[in-house]
Amino acid sequence: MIGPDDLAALWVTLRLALISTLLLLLMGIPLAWWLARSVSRFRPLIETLIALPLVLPPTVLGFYLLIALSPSGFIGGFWQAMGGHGLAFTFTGLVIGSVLYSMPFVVQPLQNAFSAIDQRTLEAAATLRASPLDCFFSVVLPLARPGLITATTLGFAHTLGEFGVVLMIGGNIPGETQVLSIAIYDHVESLAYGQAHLLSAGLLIFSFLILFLVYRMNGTHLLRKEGR
Amino acid sequence: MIGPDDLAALWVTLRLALISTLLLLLMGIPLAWWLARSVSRFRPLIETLIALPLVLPPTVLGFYLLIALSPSGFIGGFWQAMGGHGLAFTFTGLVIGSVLYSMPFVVQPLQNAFSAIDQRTLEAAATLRASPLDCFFSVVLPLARPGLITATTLGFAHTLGEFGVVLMIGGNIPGETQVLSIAIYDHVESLAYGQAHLLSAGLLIFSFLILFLVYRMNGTHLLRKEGR
Amino acid sequence: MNDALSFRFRMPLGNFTLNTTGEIPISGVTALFGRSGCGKTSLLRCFAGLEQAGDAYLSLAGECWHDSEQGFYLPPHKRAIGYVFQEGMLFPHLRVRDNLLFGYKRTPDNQRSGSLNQVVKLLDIAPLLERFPAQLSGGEKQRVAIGRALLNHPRLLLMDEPMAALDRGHKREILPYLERLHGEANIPIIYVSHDLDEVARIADHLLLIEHGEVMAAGPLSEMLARVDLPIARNEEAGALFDTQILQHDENFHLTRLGFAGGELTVGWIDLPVGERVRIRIHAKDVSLALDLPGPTSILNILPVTVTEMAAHGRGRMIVKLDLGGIPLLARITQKSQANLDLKPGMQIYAQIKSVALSL
Amino acid sequence: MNDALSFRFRMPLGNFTLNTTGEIPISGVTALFGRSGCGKTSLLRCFAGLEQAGDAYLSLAGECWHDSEQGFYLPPHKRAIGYVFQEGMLFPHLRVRDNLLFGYKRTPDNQRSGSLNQVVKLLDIAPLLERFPAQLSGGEKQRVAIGRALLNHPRLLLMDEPMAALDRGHKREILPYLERLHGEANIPIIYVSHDLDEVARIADHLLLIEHGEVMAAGPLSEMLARVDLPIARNEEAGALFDTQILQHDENFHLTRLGFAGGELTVGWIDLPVGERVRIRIHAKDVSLALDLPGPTSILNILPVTVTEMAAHGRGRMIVKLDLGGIPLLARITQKSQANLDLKPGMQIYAQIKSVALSL
Amino acid sequence: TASNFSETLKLLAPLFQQASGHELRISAASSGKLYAQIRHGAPYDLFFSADAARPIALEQEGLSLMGSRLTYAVGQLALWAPGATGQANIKKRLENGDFRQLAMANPKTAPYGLAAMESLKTLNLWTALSDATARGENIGQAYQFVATGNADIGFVALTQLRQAKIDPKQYWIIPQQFHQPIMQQAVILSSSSKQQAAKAFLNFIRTADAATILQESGYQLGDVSE
Ligand SMILES: Nc1ncnc2c1ncn2[C@@H]1O[C@H](COP(=O)(O)OP(=O)(O)OP(=O)(O)O)[C@@H](O)[C@H]1O
Ligand SMILES: Nc1ncnc2c1ncn2[C@@H]1O[C@H](COP(=O)(O)OP(=O)(O)OP(=O)(O)O)[C@@H](O)[C@H]1O
Ligand SMILES: [Mg+2]
Ligand SMILES: [Mg+2]
Repeated sequence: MIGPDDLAALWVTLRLALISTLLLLLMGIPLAWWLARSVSRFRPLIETLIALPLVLPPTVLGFYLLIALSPSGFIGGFWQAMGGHGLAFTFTGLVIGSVLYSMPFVVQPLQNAFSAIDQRTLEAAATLRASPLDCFFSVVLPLARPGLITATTLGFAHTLGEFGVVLMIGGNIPGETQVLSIAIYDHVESLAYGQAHLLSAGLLIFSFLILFLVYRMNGTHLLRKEGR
Repeated sequence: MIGPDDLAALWVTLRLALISTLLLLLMGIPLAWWLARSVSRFRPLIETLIALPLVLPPTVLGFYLLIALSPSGFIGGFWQAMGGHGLAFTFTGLVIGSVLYSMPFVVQPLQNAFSAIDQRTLEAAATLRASPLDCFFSVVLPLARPGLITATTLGFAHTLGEFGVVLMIGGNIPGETQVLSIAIYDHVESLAYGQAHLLSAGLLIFSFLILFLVYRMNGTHLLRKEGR
Repeated sequence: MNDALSFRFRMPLGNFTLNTTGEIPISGVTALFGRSGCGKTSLLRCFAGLEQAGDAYLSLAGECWHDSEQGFYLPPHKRAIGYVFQEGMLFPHLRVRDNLLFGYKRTPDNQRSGSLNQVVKLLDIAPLLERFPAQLSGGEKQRVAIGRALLNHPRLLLMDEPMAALDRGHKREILPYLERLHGEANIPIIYVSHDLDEVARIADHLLLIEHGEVMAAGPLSEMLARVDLPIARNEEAGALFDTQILQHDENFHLTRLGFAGGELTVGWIDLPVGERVRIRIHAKDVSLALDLPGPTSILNILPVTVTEMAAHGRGRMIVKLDLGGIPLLARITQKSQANLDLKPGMQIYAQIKSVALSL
Repeated sequence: MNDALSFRFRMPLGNFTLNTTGEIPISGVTALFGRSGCGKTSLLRCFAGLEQAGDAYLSLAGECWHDSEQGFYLPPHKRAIGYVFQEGMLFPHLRVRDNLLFGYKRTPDNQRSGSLNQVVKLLDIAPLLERFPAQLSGGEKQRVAIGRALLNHPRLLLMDEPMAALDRGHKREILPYLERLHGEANIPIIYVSHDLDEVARIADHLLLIEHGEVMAAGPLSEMLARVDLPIARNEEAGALFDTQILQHDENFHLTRLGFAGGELTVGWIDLPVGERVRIRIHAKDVSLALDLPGPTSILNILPVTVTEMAAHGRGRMIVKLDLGGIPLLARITQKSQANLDLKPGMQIYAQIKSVALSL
Repeated sequence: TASNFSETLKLLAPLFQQASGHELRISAASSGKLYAQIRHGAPYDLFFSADAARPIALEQEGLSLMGSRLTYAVGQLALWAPGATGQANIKKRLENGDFRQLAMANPKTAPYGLAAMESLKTLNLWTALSDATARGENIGQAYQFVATGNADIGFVALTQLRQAKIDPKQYWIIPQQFHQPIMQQAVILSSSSKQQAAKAFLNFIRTADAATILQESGYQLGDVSE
């Protein structure tokens, strides 16, 4: 009942979710840190811009992204000038779309977690020979752990379920840009409810297990910190 | 160029976003508080269940919700037994769908913010005659302010942009369940790009202003707390 | 007992177990004294109702606050206590003013006594009212925390090292206020401190804690005069006297005090003649002489009888003296004891430097 | 100067401005002393490089750390300092062991000196190693914070009231270690404390701060002997003596010390004969007599000459005495001064209770 | 109504209102969604599907009024290549693979996609191209792929090209015999409370006025006898 296209879609989905989450964290962590510590007048502006993609329907966002990614568009033009080929209908394009759309879910929890860290704890680390970078990895990130986990799960889950943008800029090409969410959607649209149920159940169980494990681990950590 | 249907959609959207955000906060705040303070074995389970709707494509989630909301479904049946009419294709149904889908964006930032509050600060409030409820409003919520703002903006923005679920369970009925995101989508679909651009721009500017104001206010607050 | 805080707690805290039973008279200041980690904060938390686990019984003046056997537990916010936390615990989102008024606003009108202005003046924090806690120095935070607890109009004041970050100047202003507080408003105060000097100044009652257990308890004067307790070895060991003001010498700024065992001349005490005051004489400030000495700067030289002697490490000893029925302690070296050939029953003179008398 | 920490800071902090210039010798312990809110913590933060705003200059032994005119600023993590924060500031996500080792791990091998075990033993924190900071008592946190700073193998140790939450027992163990630390490893220590007694025990140098400015600075002995400073009014005012151990009396557990002005007998000092030790005599422990007294428990009675007298409030006065060229302070009442008719130049006897000598 | 018909429907609505006095409210979504909604009790009266399969399914499930099903229009597929200068040229480009990206609707979910696939099969190009085509969820997305320049050639609906007033030189109308006819059928739902009005509208669709609009929009007329 599950066809090879479905398996290919699963594979594309996992790759997309992993790569996007990784990129989201790589870009979101420094951005959130800057936002949490900055006193710049531009901070609220940038916070707003990050949250803005959220308010557009994904398909519409996808539509505008499609315009931007096209060879005459803002991003696509730049990409081609850099020697790239097309961006729309490629895996790379998908990643760009997912990252843009999921960014607020990653940046905001991280920013809150970073803001909550007492400046003096970082000063203590500095007096103990930790350079700012060292301090970031040995103090800031561990202290921001709950925020980091929220950011990762929201980013990951949202990329898994993301659909409107991906459908629009991905072009649903099997093995390349067809992700699981689209495959399920196709099954629903073409009245193949049985397959849709099966894939959905699979996705749900898989996600359930991952999320459950993450939350379990996080829980024990919180308890240890609580003290009395 | 903007038709009466568009205005109706705008109105439905605003109502939906406001009501959903309100409900999200009303339900999310106690839930997040419980999750932040509980040592129950069920906590990770519930955290997982809340995040789970995220991983399904919105339309597919909408499809399952449709099944659940229909008179023979789980929620719809209960609703009818309680004397309600239909849920699917009504504004009420939309609200239910939006709330379910946006819940993780509201609960997780709140939960993180609540967890970060030092238990001893609450104890101090208790020794100062504040009942647990009083303490919650006078200490917990103000201290969780950044998390509260993140929860509200993510919840609000996501409801504004939400689309797949709404289209599926709402049925795109003008004046009743057609929201702005669907209206824009329709315009794009029917090649009325001009109208789509106009509505999108309006939505973006409106959201930009709201978000910017919120982030500006939040920013000054953070600065005050920082000290040196 | 009806005029006491009676308690029994048996609570596990990690490896540590609090296992205490006792009674604290509700009139006056009771000091909790003991080494770091002995369980002082834990006991205070039990009084406040912040610890619930384990076996617990607590009643204030006959009114039950906690009885785990009966399943009764009065939550902290209904206890009308004032708690000064060891680590401040100000509300970071509120200005100093609102921190101070937090409990005040929640106190029924008819229970309010002190006013904001009064407390602000006492604690010298007027310039800080509009600041946030993050903008205060360590000692300033501590003073605000004290003020917040005072303005809660407590029936029981629990203070966990409230003066640890304060200089002597501020201490000297706050301590008499606390004394008056328990005196006038009859608010029992339980006071954790490492500083025996501070304890001796304001405490009436002492609870010695060791490894989570009450090792000894009793009126401060008795406890300080006991030569068998570890505090006797302390620099601050000494005797307490309840005296009455007899006369003021305005020329030399001195005050003459009378007590059962005789008279003492001390630095000026700003109270009317006839008032009762309690003074303390450190054992280390008392020297002994066999004969009445010649001209000396020491104003107080009193005839005493040696009653008891206890050597304790490092060549020192504590001599307990009888001063007309009242015990007085002197710390001398073992060599001096040998030189003077001191023995219980001997009639000698105790020389007390008047300025060493502490109020 | 090449063997000093030279500084100049002019920094605004809210309404408050730190405006200090000075030099601190890098050999020994320098105490920062002043009322709550006077700017002690702020100054310490400037030394650590935690404040950057405003006009600043700082150099340690000729090596520049901060010079805002030249635009030079060495960040804290490159300064190799140890900082004990007033409020602990342990890392909440790390166990005590990892808190202690945080700086240790980041120290180049060849700069490491003390070991974890040594510090753990000194601070009596062995049972706490596997706990998280939230599971410690107030004093335990403070001890871990001290240990963490010591294990950073600092070139400069900055301590902000490190002992405020510690009982005398623990203080008595830690203070000598700090003394040895600066003695052996030649690590300069800057020490904020409200407790003049504690300061007098370990400090060599004193910086008096008032309203953000250095009000007076100098060697501790000079500062304590000055009758014009507010500390003279303090209970702890007194004189410092550098002495040498002459002889031990094992019977009575006493030690005889020699100095330029004569000899003193004090409680046993556990150091070999010939060692130099510094002792301190509180002004309040010195009484004066016109004639050599008869048999008394006071072991040290020395002939002195009155050199200076200053009355200060409340009927008291400070008398400065010359003891063979060395200044000694005595606090007496104005009445005693009148009784004895004391005048500069008079030859009298100072009675010092040996047990009141503090090491 | 299926999204791709909603624009035409909007042209028809005022005429129908004038003629009958009934007001039309249009709810547009993909046929698959509408079908799922109808099965779960959507309060619609008429269902204009973009295919025949779903109306037939509804009829079999007894959710539509027996005998109400009719083919209201037959869609026409076109291959659009912006910038092209003639139909022959466009066909050649397709056969030679002279394009970067070909767009079409998803054959699984959209009737136009199915028709595009069948046409490619007819031209013996399907095996070569099937993995390289960008597929829109529906014909609307296929159009957007081309319109935004991300695909330089694509199968779209003639109605869209007409509506956007695209120069006829830029597209090639695919001959009807290349694929099964794109029968767009409508049914009256049995749950409808306004069946009279619904019938009136289906009758209106067959009038000459309506037929003109349908043809101008790019549809062929349905085989009324069916
Ligand atoms: N962020 C700030 N905003 C405004 N004023 C501040 C700020 N931080 C400190 N101050 C003020 O600066 C002064 C000096 O503070 P500092 O912490 O150096 O005092 P301190 O001498 O260490 O006092 P304590 O003994 O109470 O710890 C205080 O009066 C304090 O109120
Ligand atoms: N959450 C916890 N887990 C394990 N042990 C704990 C916990 N909290 C406190 N303890 C231990 O309980 C003992 C008593 O702690 P408490 O805070 O009552 O001490 P204290 O007498 O107030 O000490 P201090 O004078 O240092 O503040 C300490 O040995 C401490 O290590
Ligand atoms: Mg404690
Ligand atoms: Mg300070």
